[in-house]
Amino acid sequence: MNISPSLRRDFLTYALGYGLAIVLTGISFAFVFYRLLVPQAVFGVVLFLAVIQIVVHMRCFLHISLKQSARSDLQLILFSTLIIILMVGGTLIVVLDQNARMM
Amino acid sequence: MTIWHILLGRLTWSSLAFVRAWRDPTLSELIGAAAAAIAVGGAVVLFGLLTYLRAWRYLWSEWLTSLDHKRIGIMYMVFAGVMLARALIEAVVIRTQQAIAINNQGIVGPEHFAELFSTHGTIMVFFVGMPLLIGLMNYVMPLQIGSRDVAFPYLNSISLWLTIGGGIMMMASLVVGKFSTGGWSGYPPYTELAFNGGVGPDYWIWSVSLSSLGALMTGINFAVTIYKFRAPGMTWMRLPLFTWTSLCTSILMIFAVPPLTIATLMLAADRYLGMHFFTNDLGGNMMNFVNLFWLFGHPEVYILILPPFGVYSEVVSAYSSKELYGYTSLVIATMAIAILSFTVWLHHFFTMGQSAPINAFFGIATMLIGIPTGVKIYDWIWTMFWGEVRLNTAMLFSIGFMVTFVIGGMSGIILATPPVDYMVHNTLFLIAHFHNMLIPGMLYGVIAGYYYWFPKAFGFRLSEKWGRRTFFCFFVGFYLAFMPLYVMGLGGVARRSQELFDPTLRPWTIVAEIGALLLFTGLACIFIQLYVSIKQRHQTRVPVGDPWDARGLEWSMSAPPPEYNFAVIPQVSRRDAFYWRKKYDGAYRPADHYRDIELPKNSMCGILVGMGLTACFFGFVWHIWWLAFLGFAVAFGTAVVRSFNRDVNRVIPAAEVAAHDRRWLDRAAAARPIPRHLELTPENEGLAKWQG
Amino acid sequence: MAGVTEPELRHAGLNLSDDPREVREHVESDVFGFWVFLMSDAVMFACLFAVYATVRHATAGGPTAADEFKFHSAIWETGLLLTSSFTYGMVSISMKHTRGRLWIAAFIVVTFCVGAGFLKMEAHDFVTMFHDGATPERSGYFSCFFVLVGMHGFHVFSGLVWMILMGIQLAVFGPDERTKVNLIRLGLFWHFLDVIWVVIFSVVYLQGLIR
Amino acid sequence: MKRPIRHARPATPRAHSSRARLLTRIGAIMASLAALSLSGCSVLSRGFLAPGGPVAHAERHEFFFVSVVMLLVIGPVILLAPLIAWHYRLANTKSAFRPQWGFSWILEGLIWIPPTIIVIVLAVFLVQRTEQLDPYRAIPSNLPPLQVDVVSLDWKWLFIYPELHIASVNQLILPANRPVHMSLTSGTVMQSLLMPRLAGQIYAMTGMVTQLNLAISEPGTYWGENAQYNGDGFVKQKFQVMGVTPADFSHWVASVKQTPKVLDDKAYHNLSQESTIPQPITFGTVEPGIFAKIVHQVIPPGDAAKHEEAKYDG
Ligand code: HEA
Ligand code: HEA
Ligand code: CUA
Ligand SMILES: [Cu+2]
Repeated sequence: MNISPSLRRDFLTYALGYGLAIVLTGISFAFVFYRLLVPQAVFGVVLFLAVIQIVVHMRCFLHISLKQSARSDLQLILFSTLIIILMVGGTLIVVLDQNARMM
Repeated sequence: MTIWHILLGRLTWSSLAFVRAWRDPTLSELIGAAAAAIAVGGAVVLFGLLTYLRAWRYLWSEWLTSLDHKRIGIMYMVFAGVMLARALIEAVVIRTQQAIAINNQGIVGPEHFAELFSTHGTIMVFFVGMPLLIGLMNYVMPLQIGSRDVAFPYLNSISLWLTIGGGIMMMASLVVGKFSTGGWSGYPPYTELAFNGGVGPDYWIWSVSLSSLGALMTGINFAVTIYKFRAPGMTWMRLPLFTWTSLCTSILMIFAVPPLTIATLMLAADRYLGMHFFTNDLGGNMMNFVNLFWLFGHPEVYILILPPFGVYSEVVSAYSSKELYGYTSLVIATMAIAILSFTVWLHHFFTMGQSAPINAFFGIATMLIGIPTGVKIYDWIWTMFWGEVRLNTAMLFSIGFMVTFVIGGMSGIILATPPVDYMVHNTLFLIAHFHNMLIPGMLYGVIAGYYYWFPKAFGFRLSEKWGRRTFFCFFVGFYLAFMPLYVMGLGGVARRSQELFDPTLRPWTIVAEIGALLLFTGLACIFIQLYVSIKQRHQTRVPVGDPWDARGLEWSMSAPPPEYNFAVIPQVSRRDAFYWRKKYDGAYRPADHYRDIELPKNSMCGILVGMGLTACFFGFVWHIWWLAFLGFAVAFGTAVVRSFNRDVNRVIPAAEVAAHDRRWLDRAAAARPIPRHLELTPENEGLAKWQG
Repeated sequence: MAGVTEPELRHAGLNLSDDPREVREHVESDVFGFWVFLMSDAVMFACLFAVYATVRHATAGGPTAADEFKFHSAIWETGLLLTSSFTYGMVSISMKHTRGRLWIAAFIVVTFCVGAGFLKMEAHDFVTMFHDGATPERSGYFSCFFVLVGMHGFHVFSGLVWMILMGIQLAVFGPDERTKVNLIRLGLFWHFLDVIWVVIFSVVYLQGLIR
Repeated sequence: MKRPIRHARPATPRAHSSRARLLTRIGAIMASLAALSLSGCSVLSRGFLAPGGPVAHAERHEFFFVSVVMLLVIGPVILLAPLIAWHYRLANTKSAFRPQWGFSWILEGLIWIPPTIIVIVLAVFLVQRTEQLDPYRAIPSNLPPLQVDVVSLDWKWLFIYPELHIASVNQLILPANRPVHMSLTSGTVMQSLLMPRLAGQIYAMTGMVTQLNLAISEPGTYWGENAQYNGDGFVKQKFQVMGVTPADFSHWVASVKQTPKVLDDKAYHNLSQESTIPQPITFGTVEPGIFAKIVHQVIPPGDAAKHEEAKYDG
């Protein structure tokens, strides 16, 4: 079986993504399991690692890059992210505020 | 658990409107039964007529199974027309009730009245507004961007049939069972099992789900079409404005529908699986529903207004014989409205008790939308400036729109001020506001677009005389019907009131009633116009295809267009491509050479998937589980089987395309170019004279 | 058509360089359409997450997250899902580098098994929770938990069904253009579910277990 | 914590309330309401444009302010659109025709900048007014506010005066010129309290407490209603608000205290059945802490199953 350089490169991309994902997940779980910080800080770390991991998935598995290549996909994802931030952020602010004022 | 129960779920005799009216013959029930009779009778007559005319085969093979975006667009509009007739009659009954029921019961009982406003609102938004606009976009948008079809024709057909399925459910609720009484927004906990155990809220949940599923797929379809299927040279800043608004509407559909899906799903989970999302007890919280619903609901109203904005842009420019003023501004304003519309949803519940800074933030965000909206209106006004304005039906509606819409905008800004909203929220003032947006905004736009593109789609013009009558009814009727509602709202009259207790309201309700009847007459005029126009079609034919001396690519082909739209995909080098081509004599020229054209074959998969899911959801409503399962199996099975079908396209040989195109070119060469002031005469064969 | 350039076709697995330009453009728009769908789906999940965050304390005196979540099953489930994503990556690579349908099929089978393993573990979790009285009917909190995690599970299930179908199509048609497009779409879908899961284990499981 | 006490109500709960009975139940309130409005003669005098207290007064002020500003901007549109269309009509050969004209920086500035400035102005006022008229914000006064706990029921309003240990249904008597602080909850679906001439709306929701502040400037008769649709009796869920002098208020309180009725769990349970009531009811004694019990849903709420027979018989 002949293995071309581009095949090698593609394989490495996936392998890298897989490895990074496992490591990032591991760190997340370790922070919670060993209670490495105070609860809020732990949650902050978990969220931060989740964001990194999402980027890793996007890059290595979904092949989204900043290059001109996948541009319409990228635009789409960025726009969706904006909408999601608006919706989720707005909802949290609004409903949590309501809850606080009604209890 | 009897066999009947398994077979029919919770359907019983008394679910039938006729049986209810028989047992309890009050006026209200009789009206209900009459409506049911109209629905059933209409279906029977239609069925009989089609059988008598032996039209089934034609209908099936040319229309119902068609994947052609033009036919799908027309079917959307016909469907919306049917639903419109019902929702409009309901509106008239609502107004009549409020005119009569001052210190008495009026003609419909409380529960029936609640069904009326709920179905009226739901139908108008989901089964009139959206289908009308989706139909229009379906027909026009691919033509405008120089494409043979939408990106996913098969998906397009599924969307259509899902929407129609939702409409069928709405109609079914007239005959079997009752519809929800919770309004078009269906707020829990009122719509929870604890307070509404019947099938009403379930009808609402599932019919809205069908429609929103259809709208979501349409959004994806159109967005991809506009992104990827533009003719060469059709860059972003050369897109016609209607296409721009279609794009923004599609984006809104893609991102605004999911919150609705989630909200209805959760409500369904509460009702079917005993969960506690929005119940009063066990940690339910109805505020989440309200929040999710308006996360959808606000973008939804812009879904309804943006395409009409596109129509006005096209119509005003074409009939002012002039380039659109401020194209870039209009594009920016459209996008600004689309994005801002995701930041204002809270203005629908200023009175829910959140703190002042939050209310203030959303109030300001709402007002911001006024800026781009105003820009658009000014742009249309300046488009007429230095033009040659033909004051025909479409222009009358456009000018009527500008004048009236700003009044609704004014009441919108008033509502956006939280302290004032505390007073007029949930009153008739709000009702007046949004009808003031929807009727002069959306419906006038649809009528203008209908008048403008009708000759393109059918090859003959609509009657101008009846068009003007229609305009009169709609313009005067609107003011009479809804200005009184502003006044009553300021007087604290709550919306959704089945009975009023204050005789001083009577003059106002009577004026509003007259207005509603006038609007109803307006709709009648539309139908008469269609009838008259069909009868006179021999004098109004415009086969060459450019009756209005218009500017976009959609006018560069015969009327009606060939099924493949463009004999050769055009090369675009400027905005208003066809206008420049006419100017530099590039129009009506044969192509260098013609190629084979591949088009999707007709397919009955769309109708099967749509009707399958409809049956499934109908089973859910009535707890007829076998039907639900069967319906789902049909839908899913069809989709799977279709995915194994590799033979989905057919080819139109180049020779046929060439022959057809030549025939059209000969027709154009034989026609006499018509100057603008003669375009409403029988001389007009659809070839406009070049006049700058 | 809007200027499609060579590098735009770089999704691993797309290997249509010998096909005529129009075919490629079609494939491109097919895949883009699926992206749009995924983003719409992402918004739906986002709304679920938002609701979840607002009902976190609505346990109505019943069991809480900390009572019910198990660290180890969350870890294993995550591991399985990540692995399946990697093996699906191998499907894409085999397709791109024309390794033949056997390779493709083999990796699909592996992915299917790992994915099914994930579902089985999740189902097992749910069943134990039911036994503890942590049912969706118990409280607003658990309603939301089960709908949110269940929705992801349902997506995984759909992915598995889709894999079966693709397996059959591969056997019938081999890797022709439409099969390939669908395999690419399936890949996007599958990797996308990973992304959702990352948020689930962070926001639902880990947050519930932090103390 | 909410507890699992709400009984599921079976199918078609609200369907068949007897119309005849409802009709006879329009009752005294409606009649007096009608009479009142007749004397007021114009529709607008029913609403906040005829304010009866400082909150409504300020809201009216804001309404006029926004309306005038908006009239200034939409006025030109209403005039210009038909005028320009008419002037440049095809038949008018004297008007200039420039088909390729489509842009001008001056006009662009004119259509973007002034509206932006206007929105900024409106926004500044909006922030201030929203802050000042936050329903949770106490009305400035040197008198201590009167506390009223409000419970929305199907299809009536229960007003509890916790400090005075009395309660009334569908009738709200308040001392004029003294601030009132209301705490609202619902014993059923979500509802919205609106007293058009006094204060704007706020929702009342089960298990939650929202707040509303208001004051009545002058003794007089006002009215209130539920503005959020909640079923067959919705339109009947209106009540009279009376602003009275402090002396009259004490007098009224004393007379209510004479009435034998006690608002306890059982009485509340009866009250919370779906029904409309013909006349206001008063309770001379109120079990302490009953509002909290309602909020926390400790008292079983009304049971729609029996609502056919559910006449209020207290
Ligand atoms: C698109 C939306 C739409 C439209 C067009 C209308 C049209 C009308 N509506 Fe209504 N309405 C709603 C959406 C709409 N409505 C909603 C969402 C509610 C709230 C429901 C709730 O409370 O939950 C509501 C509620 C509502 C109420 C409030 C009841 C209450 O709460 O007290 C009333 C009362 O008068 C009313 C009246 C009318 C009347 C008289 C018309 C008429 O003016 C209609 C006039 C229009 C026409 C005659 C149509 C003309 C046809 C075309 C332009 C299409 C032509 C087609 C082709 C050319 C192909 N509507
Ligand atoms: C097509 C439909 C449509 C459109 C376009 C709009 C447009 C707007 N709407 Fe409306 N609205 C509805 C349909 C629509 N609405 C519906 C259906 C509901 C109620 C649903 C229900 O409860 O059942 C509703 C409810 C609603 C509310 C909630 C009220 C309540 O429940 O208490 C509010 C509050 O802010 C609001 C505001 C606005 C504003 C500010 C605009 C703006 O976009 C208007 C912008 C236009 C202008 C401002 C005029 C033109 C501009 C100029 C001439 C420039 C100068 C302007 C400035 C300087 C400001 N709307
Ligand atoms: Cu509703 Cu708090
Ligand atoms: Cu809105």
